Formats: sequence, structure tokens, C-alpha cells
Amino acid sequence: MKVRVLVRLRPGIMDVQGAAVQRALVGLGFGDLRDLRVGKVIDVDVDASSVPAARVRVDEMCKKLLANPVLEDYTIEPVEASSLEATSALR
Amino acid sequence: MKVRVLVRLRPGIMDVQGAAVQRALVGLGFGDLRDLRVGKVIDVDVDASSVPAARVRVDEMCKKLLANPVLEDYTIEPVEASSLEATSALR
Amino acid sequence: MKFGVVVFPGTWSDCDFHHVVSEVLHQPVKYVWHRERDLGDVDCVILPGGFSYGDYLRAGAVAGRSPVVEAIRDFAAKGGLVLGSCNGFQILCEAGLLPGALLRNECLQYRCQSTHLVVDNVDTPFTRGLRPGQVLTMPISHGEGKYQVDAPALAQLREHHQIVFRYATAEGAVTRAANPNGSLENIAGIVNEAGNVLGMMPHPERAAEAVVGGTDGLLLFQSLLGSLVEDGTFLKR
Amino acid sequence: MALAEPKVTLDLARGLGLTADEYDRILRQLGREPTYTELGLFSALWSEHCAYKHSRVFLKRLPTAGPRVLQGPGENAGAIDIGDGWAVVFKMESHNHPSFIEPFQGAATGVGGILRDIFTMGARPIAILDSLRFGDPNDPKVRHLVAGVVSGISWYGNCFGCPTVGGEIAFAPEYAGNPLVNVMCVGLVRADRIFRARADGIGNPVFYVGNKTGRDGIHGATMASATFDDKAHEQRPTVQVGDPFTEKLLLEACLEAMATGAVVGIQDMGAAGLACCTSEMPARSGTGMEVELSSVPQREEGMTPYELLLSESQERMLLVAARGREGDVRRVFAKWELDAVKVGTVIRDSDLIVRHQGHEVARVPVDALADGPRYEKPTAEPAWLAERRAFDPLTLPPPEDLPIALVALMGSPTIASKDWAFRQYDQQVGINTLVLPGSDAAVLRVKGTRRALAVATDGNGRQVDIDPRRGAAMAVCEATRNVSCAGGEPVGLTDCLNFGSPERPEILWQFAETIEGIAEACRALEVPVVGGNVSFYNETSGQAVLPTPVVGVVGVLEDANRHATQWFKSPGHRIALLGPDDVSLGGSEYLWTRHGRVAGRLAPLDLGLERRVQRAVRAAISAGLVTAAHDCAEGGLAVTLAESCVTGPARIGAEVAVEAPGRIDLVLFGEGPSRVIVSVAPERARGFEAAMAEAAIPWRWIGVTGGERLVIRTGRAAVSVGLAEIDNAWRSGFERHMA
Ligand SMILES: Nc1ncnc2c1ncn2[C@@H]1O[C@H](COP(=O)(O)OP(=O)(O)O)[C@@H](O)[C@H]1O
Ligand SMILES: [Mg+2]
Repeated sequence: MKVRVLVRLRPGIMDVQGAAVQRALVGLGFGDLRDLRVGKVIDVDVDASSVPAARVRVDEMCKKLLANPVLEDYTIEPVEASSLEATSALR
Repeated sequence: MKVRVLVRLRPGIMDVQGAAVQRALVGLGFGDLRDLRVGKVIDVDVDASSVPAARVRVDEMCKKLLANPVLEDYTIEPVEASSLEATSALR
Repeated sequence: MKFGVVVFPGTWSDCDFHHVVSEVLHQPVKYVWHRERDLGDVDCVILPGGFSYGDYLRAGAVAGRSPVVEAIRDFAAKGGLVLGSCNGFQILCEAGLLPGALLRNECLQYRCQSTHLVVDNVDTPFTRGLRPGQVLTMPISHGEGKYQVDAPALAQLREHHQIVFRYATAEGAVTRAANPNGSLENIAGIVNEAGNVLGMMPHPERAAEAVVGGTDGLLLFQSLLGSLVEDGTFLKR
Repeated sequence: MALAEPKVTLDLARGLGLTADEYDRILRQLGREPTYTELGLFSALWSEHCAYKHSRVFLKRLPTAGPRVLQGPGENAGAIDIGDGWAVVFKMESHNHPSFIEPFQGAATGVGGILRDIFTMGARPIAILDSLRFGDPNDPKVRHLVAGVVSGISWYGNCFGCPTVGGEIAFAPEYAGNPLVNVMCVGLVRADRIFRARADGIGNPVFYVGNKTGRDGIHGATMASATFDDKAHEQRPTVQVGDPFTEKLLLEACLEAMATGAVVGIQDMGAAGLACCTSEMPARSGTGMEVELSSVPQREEGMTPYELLLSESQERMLLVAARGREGDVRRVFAKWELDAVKVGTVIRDSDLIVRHQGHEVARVPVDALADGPRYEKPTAEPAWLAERRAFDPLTLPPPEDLPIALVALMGSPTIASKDWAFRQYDQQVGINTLVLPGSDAAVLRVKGTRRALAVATDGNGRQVDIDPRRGAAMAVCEATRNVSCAGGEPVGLTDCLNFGSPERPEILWQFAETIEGIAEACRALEVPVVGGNVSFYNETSGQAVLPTPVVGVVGVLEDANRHATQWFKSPGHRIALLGPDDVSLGGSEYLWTRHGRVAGRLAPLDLGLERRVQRAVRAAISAGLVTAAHDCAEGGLAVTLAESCVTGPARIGAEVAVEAPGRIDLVLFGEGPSRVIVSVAPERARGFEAAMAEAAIPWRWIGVTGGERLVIRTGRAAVSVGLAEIDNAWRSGFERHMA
């Protein structure tokens, strides 16, 4: 079962990376850029009988290791048909 | 207009970081983990009149800077209602 | 020979290269600010080490798209000599002036250590003073030095003898254990097809004085100094 | 502007860390109730971290003057004249609490903070040293902390571009709940170009430069002034994030702006941020300051005056410019793509006047803020100490397996190689590093002169635990001896004093004794203390760390080429032991690793002898008489010799015989001050003997280098171990935990 974890900095935590990339893009002529933030995407394939079961497992992984609760929030998303394609194309 | 870019290592390029995280998780008892890969999520907010217009702009950003074609593939996703919530909670 | 040392926000080997060129080689040298579109009167441009723009997105990514790099592109196309070390190598790859890319070290940690390099190609202006198979000692200092390129491009690199330095043992054996960052084929430095643009992860400027890390790095500069011909072309051998 | 601010009450003040007495004092000094914003100012500036409430009376005891001192304590860092118009600027600081909460960012921002302390003085940082203490590395939680802290230091220092050339990493269970992360930075500046954190010149504009302000680390200073309990992790939102790239730009911009002559004074916004700068700078100058907070560059929306004043966002400075030179400041910072915004003015009245969108939100005499309360709290020798000291380690059986004991010591994580950490640090940027990490002290040349600097940090919590006064004096001796063993004459010292809660009389007694010990040693060695840091409240759930003064020393070598390293260079060199025979197993690494005890008495310390030994070593090095010099420290003589055998580029054995009083384990592993081993090429032996005769110190030849083993004979006993075994233990002792 494939799910995807998005790990992002918690609100209020300075996004050093995002700010630098944003400045660079504006310098490259993207004046229409309003905001940019950088996080991690973690594509996980886990043995589970259902998406909810996979979610529970991956949530444990996030709590144990994947996200740093001091700095980061995470969301777990099922990988839907469309994005599944994109993902599998990566393999 | 908010869109999200997922940047991942191209197939065939070893994801050393993903492998290390996977090993660590297995060590923590997640024997049910089959595969794990780490990439970047870039949340972009761009001045644009429509999602397709935003996509075009962000695609340019990817080509110009956000992804390195030697190493990385990217996908651009609209931010849907549900994930929009999650994202906006981060502001 | 007139040198230009490029300074990006976040560059830190600029002063070290400047010091070596002016105090050790006694050659004229100036700094080139990253916003400049004209390199002025220089024979060799150095892209030094550091963390340009923090390397926050990918090492060298932002710098690789800066105004000065466009000037360097023209300069190189006309046969100007370009030496990129460490972050400079990363920038040259990001700018497409050299093939491939530099990934995070396989150990996932930064590495600052002495390395041995075996010289594969002595037909470049940077290595013409060296023997084929000669082993040089030079330090590395980077977190993203794992050279990566796809199979066709690697075949091309080989065909055109573009691989200049490879990590090796003190005896010159190219082994896995001698590879500090997991680099493909132990590649530590490459040139472009024309041979006038060199990118390397090790720091020659840190091995240019006996008191600090030896003098093997100086050999590169000494090769360069003799390479310039009156009409503006350069010698490969 | 109607901000819904909490009502100021004693309870609120208490919640912010102030006591009832302190609240009274605020009422008296203001003659009225403080506003909420004013209360915030007092709570931050009167925190232990900023005000040194409990320590100030003791710190006065430290000798801070000397002919070379250009700047003693009281500024961002101390400065020492090193000749040829150059000054060395240095200081050490702790980031213990933030590193426990978030090891990577905590350690990274610790590096950022100390770098700023150096370059606010106008100096370019040339070296970082990190002194770290953790719990037992067998504990995965500890390993996580070690890995995070080391990679945080690596990331910040490397990205910024300052080499990390030295430091130490030691382990003891007492640090499990509260690791120590102390970082020292050393910089160079022209002696007549030192900048200070002053707000001189009525009417001069006040600029905010650097990163934007967010809600990071609000009440960080207060946090560093409280002990941890099990809820420590709930304090997380205060975590600050480092931005070494911006710091590098800030460095270049600050030095460039200073060179224009437009800068009058400058201070980094560290603990207590803007509040601290806007009160301390005018307080030093006898002026006042008015600031408009809405001009402050902000990263987040809707920040209150309270938040803007107390934010500890990183990579920011407050700069007082000369009136009329605003353009120069703006131009330089614009070049480096940094914010430089005028936020205020230096005023005559010695008040800090804070406005937000034109409304006055605080008006406080700057002296009231900057001169916080001082306490002379009771001290008491801990009840357990006498018993611990009465213990005689020689009542324990001597080891039957001497080689195993030696190999075990070499592999103890505290003694073992720290290459795993140092190879993650850039050690050479600047191309000044003549001696890399791994010897007694790092050596850096000073370009443009013949000189070099030797730098080292040291501290031994176990020794201080059983005898704070002598243990602290011994830390000063060891750090200076390390510098001397590299050939440097110690010229200045900084310290970081890591202790538990000063509200406990036993802890405060340890602290007071420690200060006395440092002061005695510094006076005897004529090394002034020019800056430092006190970190109290290093305890979790009532368990304090070992009392740990960490000492950082800078030394000067007149001739950069005449320096020494600790490892043997070739076979056939004679080995000499300099210094007294007196050693002890009390508080030793051997007693801890072998018997799990921290007890006994420390060896005697003769400061006059210490000084003569160091002078003799330096003279021998500068005369080119020795090929190696190594200070005898943790693990005693046997470990010192073993280190000289295996820590260099080539393994070189040794055969020595030591006729010394006492049991074999005492002779081999006993620790004591003022001892150094050196190696001497045979053709220099006569010259060396003559030099030692002149030095009037005890010394003798003990053996010769060469072979594949380390053999030590004493009396009828002997220990003989293959170098490969020693080397393996030493190389893997720490690293195997981190693999
Ligand atoms: N243990 C100490 N020994 C000597 N000086 C000290 C010590 N602790 C603090 N100081 C000095 O007191 C002054 C205030 O220190 P501190 O508040 O830590 O500065 P900062 O604001 O840079 O953190 C500094 O000049 C510092 O050097
Ligand atoms: Mg300071």
C-alpha cells in the first residue's frame, strides 16, 4: 500500500530554505511569486491490507522518526490513481 | 494561486537518504516497510488567474531552478480543498 | 597570467585562492562580483569553494544561474580557462558547463579529510605539468561531492578523456575504500570536451604551501602558468 | 492602538520568571506599575542568563587585567594584543538548553551566536572550538543527541566558512539529561579597529540589520534560566532556526560597513534580542535610545511589541551609525542583500523609549534594565563531599591484566579518537591551520606576520566534582599546558561555567570554589580572563550535571614554524618526562572506567612548578629541541605515551622505564598536573639536558621511541601492548557507538 507523507516546517518556524529559493526565483524574473516553502515528501510503500491500516502504520513512523515534532508538522495522503502514475513512473 | 511541486530523484539514481531512513525504520520495528523514498515538496503561491496559468508559471520555475534534470523529476499538483486546509494551517 | 576569483554570496574559498595566486604564485588577481556581466581582462577564472546562496536548494543551483555565470559561459566558449573547485565544480555542473551533477555524499555526512588523487588525463592546461598516473594529495571539504552522470554521458566522458582526477589510494589504486563520497567511478574532477573548463571537488588552494597541507595543489597552477600562448590560446601539453 | 494585553500582576511577573522581590524592585525603580511590554523587558534582562544575578559577585574575583589586554569582560568578547598591530578576539558560550530540546538547530544556533559575538567586535572569525559533554553513548537517546549536535555544528560552521579546529567530547552519566554544548570562537582584528557595543553620540541613528524578526525563541533567556523537568519538551515552540548563509552575509556586510567609518557601535541580538541591545548599548554609553518597533523588519504578521522586543530570531544586529553616514550603511547592506533599517535614535535622557506605530509602549531607565539585581546567596559544601574524598582508590585491588586495562582506557569514549566528529567539520578554510584537530592544541598562522596562535579548550567535570577549587585550577593548567605543548605562550583565557541551579547552596558553593580555583591559577600563570559565560540550571528533575567549568585558552607563537605536535615522529628518539611524580587515581578516568567511581583526592597542584614546566616546554619547542610534546591528562602516563604512539600519521612504538613511587596502576594511570612527555632527536639530547637544567624543574629520560609495541616497565612489573591493538581501541572507542 502506497502512501505519501508531506513533512513541513511548523508555523512560525523560519523556513530558511524557502526564503532563499524565493529570493533566487524573484531574481530570475519571477516577480509574480508570492510565497514559497520547502518541505519533504516521503513516499512510503508499506505492507497493509487497507489504506487506513497503512495510514496508521505510517503515522507511527512519522511519530517515531520521519518528522521532528519540535520543528515539523506532517500530513499523510493516500496516493491516488493520478499521482500513483506519476509516482510509479519514478520507479 | 497555490500549487505544489514534488521533486524526486529520477529512476536509477540511488536514493541514499531514503535507504538510510528505511534501514532506520526497519531497525525500529517497522518490518512491514517495503520501500521508502525521500524527495522535496515545494509549496508555491503565485499570482495567476487560473490553476492552469499557475501551472505554466511554476513549470518554468522548475525548469529554471527548482529541479535539476540530471537528477530529478518533478510533478506539479494543484492544491485541492483538503490539502489546502492543511497547507493554510501552516501559515 | 591574470586571474579572476568569482565571489558569490556565501563563497568562502575566494580569499584562499586569492592568497595563493598573489602571495605564492605572485600573479595578478582580482575578485569578480557575482553580479558582473563582464569578466574584464582575465586569462583564468576561478570558481571557489563555499556555500553559494547557502546551497539551500541544491549545491550550486542558484549560483549556476547568476549573471556572472553567463559571462563565464561566453568566456569559456572563446577558450578562456575556468577552474571550479568544490562549490565551483557544483556550480559548473548546475550551469551545464560541465556534464553531470554532484549528489549528497553517500555517507550522508560532510567530509573534510585528506585524499589522494590519481591523474588520468595530463592533456589539459591544468595538468600538463603532471605525469599520467601521478598521485596527488589534496584535501576535500564537502557534503555533496558524489559525482553522478548517466551511462551515455559517462561513455562520452571516457571517450573524450574528460576524467582528470580520481580518488585513489596513496599508491594510486582506484578502490572503493579510497572513495570518500561514493562518487561514480571515483571521479574527483573532470574537464569539458575542449579541455579548458576543469571542475574538481578537492581544494588545490589548500595544498599550495608546505606549511599547510603540502604543495601538490600548486602543480595545477604551475601547469596553468606555462600554458598560455601569446595569441590567447593555451597549451594542453 | 488597542492591543489586548494581559493585566500586569505579581502572578504574571512570576509566570515570567521574576520573583516577588524583583517585582517590588521594578515598582520602586519605575515609581509605578510596569506595562506588559515593560514587564517583558525586565523579565528578559533580569533573567539569570542576561543579568548574572547569582554569579556576578563571584565573577569579580577573576583577574582580568594584563599588559596585553585590549578588552576584558563586559563586551561581546575579550581582546588581546598579539603584536604587529593585531589583536585576537575570543569568547566561549554555551547553548546547552536549546541543544537538548533540538540538538541540530540548538547547536547550530550556538555556533551562530558565538560567531556574531566575535564579528561584532570587528574581528574576522578564524577558528571555532567545540566542547561537548553527553551521557553514556550506549544509550540511543544520547547517540541521537551527539549526532544532532555534531551535525548542527558542522552545518553552521562549514556553511558560514569558519574552520572548526579543536574542542573535546566527553561522556558521563550526569550529562544524560542535560548535555553541554559550549562553543568558542577566535577572530582577528587590527588592534586599533576594535568595535564595541556602545550607543554613543546623541542623535545618532540606530539601525536594525540582518534577518527579519519572527516569533523565534521568545523567552529563550528565561528558558536558559530555569531547570528542565519532564515537561521540557513542551517548551519547544521557542526553538530558533539557524541561517548560516545569512550570517556569512552579515559578517561581510558588518566588516565592510565598519571599514567605511560609519559605524559607531554594534551589538548582536542574542539572548533577549532587541530588548537587550536597546538597553545595554545606551547603558554602556550613559545615553538613552528611542525605537519605533513598527520599522523592525518582520517575518510574521501581527507581532506585538512584546514579541518584537523579546524575539531571539538569529542573524541580527543593532548598529549605531554616525549621523550623516546613513547612506554608507544602507549601501553596504544592500550590496549584501540584507535589511538595514533605521529603527531609532540615540537620545540624551538615559531612558529606553519604545514606540509601536507611534504609541509609546515602554519607557524605562536603561540602567534599571541593564543593572539587574545581584544576589549573594548562601553557599554550603555538599554533605556527601567529605565522604567521597575520604575514599582511597588504592584500597581497590590493582588490575591483574594491565594490557587490557590500558587498551580499555584507550577505547573509553572520552579518550578515544574524535575523528568521527572532526571529519564532519571543515578544519582548513582560510588556509591558516598548521595543526589540525587531534593534537593538544590547534595552531593557526597569522597571515602577514611570522606569528601563529595556539588554541585549546579543557574541562574535567569529575575532578571538579570531588574538588572544585583544585579541579578548576587544574582545568586552567591543562588548557594552558595544551597550548604550551604546541609551542604557544598562553596570553588569554575565556571560560564557560556549566552548573546546576544556583539556588541550591551546594551548587553555588561548587561555583564559588570553581571561580577561586580559576582565579588562583590565572593569577599564578599570569593569564587574564577576558570573557566567558555562566550557564546555570543545567539539571533535569533535580539531577544536576557535573560541575563543569570549560576553559578556552589562546596562546601566541612568535615563530609559526616552531610549533610542536603530540605524536612521535621517528624511531630512535629519546623520551623525557617533565614534571612531578605526584599523581592520583582520585577522580581519574581509570577509576571511572574500571570501577565506576568518582571519588578520592586530586593530586597536589604547585602552580609555580606548573608555570616553570610550561615555560620549559615552550623554550624547548622554540629552540627546536623536541620532536613531540604531549601533555599528560586523562588516563595518566600510559595513555599519554600510547597517544603519542598512535595518533600521528605513522604508528611509532616506545619502550620506557619509569621508576616512580607507588602501585603500578597509580604510576601508569594516575593523573596529576604539570606533567608533559617530549621526544628528542638523539643529536639534540645534550642541548635538551642543558635547557632543562636551566628550567629548574624535575625531569628525566624515561625511554626511547621505536618498534611495534608500547612497553612500560616500572619496578618489577611491565606492560607491553601491540600498537595495532592500542590503535584499534582508540580509533573505534567512540566511533563504534556512532556507526
Ligand atoms: N565566566 C565568566 N568569566 C568571565 N567573564 C564572563 C563570564 N561570564 C560572563 N562573562 C562576561 O560577562 C559579559 C556578559 O556576558 P553575556 O551576557 O554572556 O554576553 P552575551 O550578551 O554576548 O551573551 C561578557 O563580557 C562576558 O564575557
Ligand atoms: Mg553577545
